[in-house]
This record gives sequence, C-alpha cells and structure tokens, in this order.
Amino acid sequence: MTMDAVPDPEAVSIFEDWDAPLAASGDDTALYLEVDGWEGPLDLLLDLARRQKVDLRQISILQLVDQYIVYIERAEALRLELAADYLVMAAWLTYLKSALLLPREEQDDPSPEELALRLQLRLQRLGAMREAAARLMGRDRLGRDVFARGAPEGLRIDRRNAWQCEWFDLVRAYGQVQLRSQPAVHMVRERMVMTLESALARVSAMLGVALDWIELRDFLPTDRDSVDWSDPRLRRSALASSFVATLELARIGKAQLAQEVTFGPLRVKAVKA
Amino acid sequence: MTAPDNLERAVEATLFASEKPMTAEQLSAHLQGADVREALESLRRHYEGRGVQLVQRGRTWHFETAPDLAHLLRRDREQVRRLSRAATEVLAIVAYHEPVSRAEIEAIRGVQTAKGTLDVLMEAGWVRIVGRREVPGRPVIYATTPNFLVHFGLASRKELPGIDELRAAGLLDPVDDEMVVAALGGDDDDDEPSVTSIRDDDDVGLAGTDESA
Amino acid sequence: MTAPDNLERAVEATLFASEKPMTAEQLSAHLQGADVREALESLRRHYEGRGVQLVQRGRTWHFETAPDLAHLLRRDREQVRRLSRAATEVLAIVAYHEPVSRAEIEAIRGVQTAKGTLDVLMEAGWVRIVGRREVPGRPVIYATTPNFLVHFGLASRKELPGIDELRAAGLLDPVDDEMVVAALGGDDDDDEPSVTSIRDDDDVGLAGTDESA
Repeated sequence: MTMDAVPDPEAVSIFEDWDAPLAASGDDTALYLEVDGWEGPLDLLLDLARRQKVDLRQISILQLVDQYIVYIERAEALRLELAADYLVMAAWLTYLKSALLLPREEQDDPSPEELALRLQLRLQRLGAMREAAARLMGRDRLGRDVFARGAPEGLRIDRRNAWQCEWFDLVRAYGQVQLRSQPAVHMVRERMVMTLESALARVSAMLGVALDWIELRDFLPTDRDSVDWSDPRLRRSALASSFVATLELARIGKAQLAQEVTFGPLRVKAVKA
Repeated sequence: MTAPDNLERAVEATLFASEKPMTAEQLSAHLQGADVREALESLRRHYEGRGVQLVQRGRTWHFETAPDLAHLLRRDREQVRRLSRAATEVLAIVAYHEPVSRAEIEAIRGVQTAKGTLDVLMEAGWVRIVGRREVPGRPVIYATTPNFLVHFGLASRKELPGIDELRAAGLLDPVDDEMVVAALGGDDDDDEPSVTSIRDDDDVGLAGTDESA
Repeated sequence: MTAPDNLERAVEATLFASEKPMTAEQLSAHLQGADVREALESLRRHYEGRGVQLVQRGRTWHFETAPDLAHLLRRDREQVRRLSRAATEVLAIVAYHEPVSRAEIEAIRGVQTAKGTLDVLMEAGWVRIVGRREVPGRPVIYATTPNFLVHFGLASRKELPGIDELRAAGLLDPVDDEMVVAALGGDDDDDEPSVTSIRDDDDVGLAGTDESA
C-alpha cells in the first residue's frame, strides 16, 4: 500500500465538502479517503475491512490496523479535527498490533488473538446489521411499493354505554346521603322531673309543720303519690329541686340550713317568724 | 376462476389504491394509454355478488362495500359500565327529591356535583331536565324518567323505600363496610361532606370499564 | 367461480372498509363473534394472483396492491419517509435483536445513538418502548411494533431477511459489553459526539418525504 506524503488536492476538496454524498471515485491502490461521514471508528474500520475484499471472517486484522492508522495519520496531516474516539481506537489498535506481533512472556487475559477475534466479530455484527437494514429498506413497503385502499369507507364503531345500577345500590346510596347530611340534633329525652315550684311548695309545707331540724332527704316524696318515685332519676331530680327550694327559702329568711361535715347530711329548720 | 390478465390486475390495483373515483380516461392515461373498458367490465362482473363491488357513478369508477353490507360499516358497541358511587348518589337524590336543581343536589350531598355526573345519568336515560325553577338564576331542574322506573322495576317513585324503612333495614346505620373503607382512607370517593366541598367529584368514573375492545 | 358465502362477504367488506389492518379477533368482534378464520383463508386464496391481495402481517390482516404492480402505482405517490442511514441501522438492530436497550444498540454500532433517531422510529410507528431491563440502571428497552410488520410486508419477525443465518452465525447473540469497552479503549462513554467533525447522526430527520420521480 502506498501513501502520498503530500495530500492529494482532490482529497482535500472532498474533505472540505463534509456533507458531500459518497464520491464515486474508486482508486483502491491508495487509501481512498471517503468522507461520507463515518459513524464512529467502528464504522470506519468496517469500511476499511470491506476494502480487503474478503469475507469479514477472513480479514487480516494486522492489515486493518495499518489501514486505520494510515487513515488517522493522513487525517492528522490534513489537520482534520478527529474526534477523540477515533484517536482512542487508533491507540488501542496500535497496542493490539504490537501485542499480536511481539513474543509474549506471560499470557494476557484476554489474549491479543482473542481481542482480535472479538473485534472481527463486532465488525461482522455491524456489517450484518447494515446489510439487514438495506434489505429491510428494499422490501415492498406499504405506501411505497404496495398500497392500502386509497379511500376506505372506514368502520365506525359507536360506543354506547350500558350503565348498570341496581335498586339496592340506589337506596343504599340514598341512605348514605341521608346519614351524612342529617343535622346532628340532640333530642333531650322526655323524663319525669320534680319542678322547682312543686319542690318549693312541698318544702315550705313540710317546714311549717316541723319543729326541729329535718334532713333534706326526708322531704322527698314517697310512693304514696301516683308517681313511681322509685325511679332513681326522678329521685335525683326531686333531691336537686328540693335543695334549690331550701336555698331559696333560706335566702328569703324562712329557713336555716346546717351541715356538720362536708357531704354530710343537710338539715333544714324553719325560722320562727 | 380465470386468472385476471395483467391489465385487469393493473386496473384493479389502481382503482383500489386511488383516493378518488377515476374515469376510464384517467385510468387509461395512468396505464400507458391502454384501453381499460374491457378490463373494467370484466372486473365489475368479477366483483358482482362479492362483499365489495366495482361501481360506475356517472363517468367514474370506484370500489365500494356491497350495499346490503352497509350496516357493517357502522356498528354500535355496548359497553357495560357500573355507575360510580357519586353518580348513584345523585341519581338517588333526584329520585327522592325530584324535581331538583344541581344546587339542591349539592346541598343534600354536601359536595359539589360535577356536571359530568348528571350527564352520565342523562346518557343512561334515567334523568332528564324537566324545566327551570322560577327563582333567581332560574336553575335547571332534573327529574327521573319513565325509563328509570323500568330499569329499577318500580311501578312509581312511591315504591322507593322511605327513610324509616331504610333505617329499619339497617341502611342508615353509621357503620357499614363502605364507611369503614372511607374511614380508613381506602376510598377516594367524596365521603367527607362540606369540608371538601371545593372538591369536584369528577370521578363520575366508571368502575370496571374496559375501554379496550 | 363459487359465490362467497355471507360471512366471507362480510369479512371482505369489513376489511375493505377498515382504515387499519384488523386482527381476526377484531373482525370477529365486529361480526357478532363469528369465527372468521376460514373466511379469511378463503379470501386470501381468492385474491391470490389478483391486482389486490389479502395479506396477514403479524396478527393483522389487510388488503394491499400486489407488489409486482408497484411500478404502476409508485409514480404519483408520495414517497414514504426516507430514513437516514443511522435510523435504518438502528431500526434493523431493534428488529433483529429486540428487545434492546439504547446502550446495546450503541454497542453494536460503536457510536452513540442520538435520542432523535429512536424518536423518529417511534414517531414513524415502527418502534416502541416495551419496558425496562431489570439490570442496574433499569434501561428502557425497545422493540418493533405490529405496524412495522405491516409496513415492511412481513408476516412475522421470522421473515426478517436472513435472520436465521444471522442467528446461526451467532451475530444476534447478546452483545458482550466487556468487549465493547475493551475495543473502544476502556471508556464506557463510547464516543464523544461533540468534537467530532465526523457527522453525528443527529440528522436522522426525515430527509424530504418526497423523493418524487
């Protein structure tokens, strides 16, 4: 393989026209700098490998490395700004080449042969996909080679909702609403009480006949009356009303109260006018 | 069956792929000036009695679905959907209180009622607009339809159980499964009254729909 | 010629009228649950050799013009979108290796794949995201769509050109990432696109959709 040290003016112009479509010149003796736009170093390697015109499984890795390095050197000579990954690949390939050529003292893992094989496999893999892509694109494609009906009437599917709700769901829902929205009214239960008025009358009457101290409890009514005084709630009510009544009588000076111990029996006595 | 000749195939494919009906002249121009009349006639006969026909309208030709199959082009698909809880409540309120305005429904439910909820009920054919209330703003008022009675198997609205009956049946008991679920935060439905009244119950949504065909 | 029975006519009419390919199940659902498989097979045979054909792509069926008539129909047709080289390569890799992650695509191509490339393929309706790979980083994985089969006239992925040979040659085996790292010089970030004067594959864009005449 020969390389001109001086850049070929033709090549330069191609380089400058970076997005130019693939130039059709086919000078295979010198490395032809195709500037289709490599998609990365692997892409470049694949193209270089293809130039060996052998099955990708039989390419010479050493030759490929040389070609790649030459390409990179040439690009550098042309002061093209190469992406870092191209240079990284160049360095790695240089290492691979030396590893392949030099006698080895100890077995590296993976061996250079193994690395070369892997590189080959990668190129095969990429090559296979590139070929597959081309074959895929070349198929009879709908809308390009074969056509669907130009003016289909279209299928109109009108969806109708069949709403489901059962009677039970309905009434329970209403129950829920009612439950939620009922105002919280607190009803006081109707119950028997002794009113303050009747307690006043009763205590006054009883004080009038009594001469000595009488315990308040003794003023409470008994079963004699038509009412069931055994109801403890009614008895509490009577006690409370009678107590308030005696306080009232004491206030207006008609009764006096005495209690020897706290919570002890409360005694009442009329005040002699 | 005789295999169509190439011209017939070409006419068939061209008419099939065309976005517009084509005249014999247009077809001919498209096919290197070939005389297409015979091919058209042969195709017309071929498609006779099939699901698709080649028809001539005025001077143009096109394929169309056989007229007796036109009903296939438009189909109704029924989708069974369960009414959401919010929608069920609104329906119940309409049924018990009709006619009611949306504001009244909201007042009873204690939450805002999305327009969509009433739309669903109207779509279901259970609720309809029966007029406007003669109060400021003239709100639309809703009532149930005869179809509502049919669906729920009721002779009249009077057959809806009253509050006392609901209570007797335990339907007004504070503790029931749904409430528990709601209390545990497992339900995103609008259970909290008033406090959340800003929230819209957009979840008119549909328990267990399956959209996919 | 034997007259098609009514189910066959109905299937024919429905597929003719449909704007999209339909699966046997969709057809069946459209036709009151009828078993359409026999009708489809009978129709397929009927249209064999005609200008229009009934084809199955993946699970869907549709009518399309016969491929040998492409030259007649292509002329005044808009060209389908032309894909960049990068996009066609990525599409092939997705199709032959699916499901694949972007990193795996990049490992095969030895170059970073612009996000836009996959977007273009997804927009075209040929590629879709099918999940995440349960490995560290949980990368998104891509696969082809049913529409991919329809567009490229494949009955199934088994019909991908040369797929059996490629598989037999081990070229569709999962990509050995370690090797990629080694080959690319130990950098996990395969390649800086940045500085590269080499064209980045960002220009996946749809090169002019009409490549007329």
